[in-house]
Amino acid sequence: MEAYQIYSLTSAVLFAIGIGGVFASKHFIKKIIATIIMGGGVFLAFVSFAERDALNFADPVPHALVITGIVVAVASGAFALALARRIYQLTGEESFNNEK
Amino acid sequence: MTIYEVITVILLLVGCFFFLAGTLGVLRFPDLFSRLHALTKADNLGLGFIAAGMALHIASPWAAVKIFFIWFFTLLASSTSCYLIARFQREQDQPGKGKEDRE
Amino acid sequence: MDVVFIIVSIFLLLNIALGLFRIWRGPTVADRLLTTQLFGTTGMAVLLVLAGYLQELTLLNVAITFNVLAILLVIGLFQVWKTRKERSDDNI
Amino acid sequence: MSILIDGLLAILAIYLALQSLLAPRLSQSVFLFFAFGLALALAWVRLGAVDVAITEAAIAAGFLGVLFLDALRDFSSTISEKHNNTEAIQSSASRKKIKTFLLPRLAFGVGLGLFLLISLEAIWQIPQGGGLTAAAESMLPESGVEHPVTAVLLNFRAYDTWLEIGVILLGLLAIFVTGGIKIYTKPDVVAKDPLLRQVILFFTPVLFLFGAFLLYIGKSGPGGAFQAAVLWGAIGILLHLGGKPVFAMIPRWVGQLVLIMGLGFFLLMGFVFMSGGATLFEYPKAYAGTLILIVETLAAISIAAALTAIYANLNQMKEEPKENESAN
Repeated sequence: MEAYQIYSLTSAVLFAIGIGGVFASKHFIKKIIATIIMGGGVFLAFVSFAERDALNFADPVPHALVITGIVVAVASGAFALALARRIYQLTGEESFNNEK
Repeated sequence: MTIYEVITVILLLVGCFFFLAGTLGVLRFPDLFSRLHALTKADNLGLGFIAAGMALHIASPWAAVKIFFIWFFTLLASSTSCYLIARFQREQDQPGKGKEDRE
Repeated sequence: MDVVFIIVSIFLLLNIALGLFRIWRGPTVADRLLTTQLFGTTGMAVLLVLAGYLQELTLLNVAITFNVLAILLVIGLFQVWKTRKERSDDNI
Repeated sequence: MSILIDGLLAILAIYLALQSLLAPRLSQSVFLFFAFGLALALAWVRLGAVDVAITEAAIAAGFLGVLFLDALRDFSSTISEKHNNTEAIQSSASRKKIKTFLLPRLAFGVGLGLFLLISLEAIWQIPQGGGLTAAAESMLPESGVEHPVTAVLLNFRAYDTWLEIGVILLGLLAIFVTGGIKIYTKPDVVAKDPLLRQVILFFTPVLFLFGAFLLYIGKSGPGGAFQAAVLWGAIGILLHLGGKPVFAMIPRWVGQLVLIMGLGFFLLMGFVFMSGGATLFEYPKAYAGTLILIVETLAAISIAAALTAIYANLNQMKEEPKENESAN
């Protein structure tokens, strides 16, 4: 078993954990963390395939895409945090309470 | 195996010993302050030994400077956070007793 | 020689895994913080060992980045406690 | 033998991700999330993606970490999830309600398991395409830099990087809109502590120098604009926390100029060369290296300013409703 295979399997598991967390966890911050974990899974898949396709060096295009992706994840994560905190300030809610 | 490699291996093993000591301390010590003690002293010493071993192994002056700075910054950050954690805990413990086991 | 590096890095990773117990058990918030400190230091050591093992000096830059930014977390933490204390809500 | 490291690292990453979502308390899950970032960075080191590892280190250990810590100030400490559940169970006195409570949960679990299986299968079966390594390698001499990732980021796929700066700015604007544009007041919590003040004083030049080093080394090795930007942004955050809010001290138009500088110069340069007959973001080969360095520097300053502004804005958020209440 190659190293990249381990990591690509891990990436699928991480993505599943993230998607489960987005749906199952209630608190805003946990939902945000879950989306970031999901993103981490996707990036791991990209980088592991870059390692598979390596010649003299690992495939640079996925690496560049992943760096860009991390930046976008940061921007969206920061925005999500701002939204969550704003909702908490205005309503005192820490999660979506649809049941009530 | 040259003499340098032997020294590297010895330094790495000593470092590992201190890391193990630190982790055991964190797991087994009874209260927070002794755990802090175990962590911030033993682990940083272990990191120092490992850093010395790796600097010897890599054997490039520029890398050695970098490794020294890694160790130095870790010392700074961990001592600062140790101070903060200890002070936080002390301030919390002062007003009333029996707060330690709050879950 | 390589075997030594691999064993050492596995040992250090196992150390991190052991430290997770403390995050789980607590009992106080401070214990959990302290364990993240453990992760940081041990992770640094793993990075150093890997740098020697792979002969990849750029890994040292990764370690320095971690290190330099650790201070940001420390100060952020301090602010959290201060605000919490002002609100007399001492349980993070 | 070294496969053991990978296996252990993978298990650690999965475990940390799982625990950070299952942990009963907010602080726990945030700290476990930092540890997850560390594990991911180590995984990237193992996969040979040092650039990504530096970026992850800068993000997980630095920026996102500090944002999450800052968010911890707002939310109440004991996470209410467990609490809510027990309440829900208690309140649903009849069995029927519990059943309706369990059924979606079961369906969710099964669905998630299926999804996991499908994605594992899909990942396992991805065909070996060969990737773009050969193409990148053959074009590398024309890009003006020696490091392939930097070449892709700033030359071959420069529009990605350009839009990346745009996305950060967009995030900043969205945060402005969410929280209202504020004048940055002086937070003096950290500044009062003498030790922390010294630490800030010591680390500010270190951060600047190391950021500049990463920016310059990006030409020939792992490093580059974004990593440098996070480090420089950390300077802004430290100054902000140390009672010297950068954006409050400079004139407003200067701040705005700094924010759009990277985006603007990038685009301007693209258009200038386009008027000379090149495609968008195609540099003349002779100056490509220098131009890339200039673009990177300006982009790094812009991103750093944007990150500082994001943090400063989020850091102020708590204070606003109090003023509203007193005004009412």
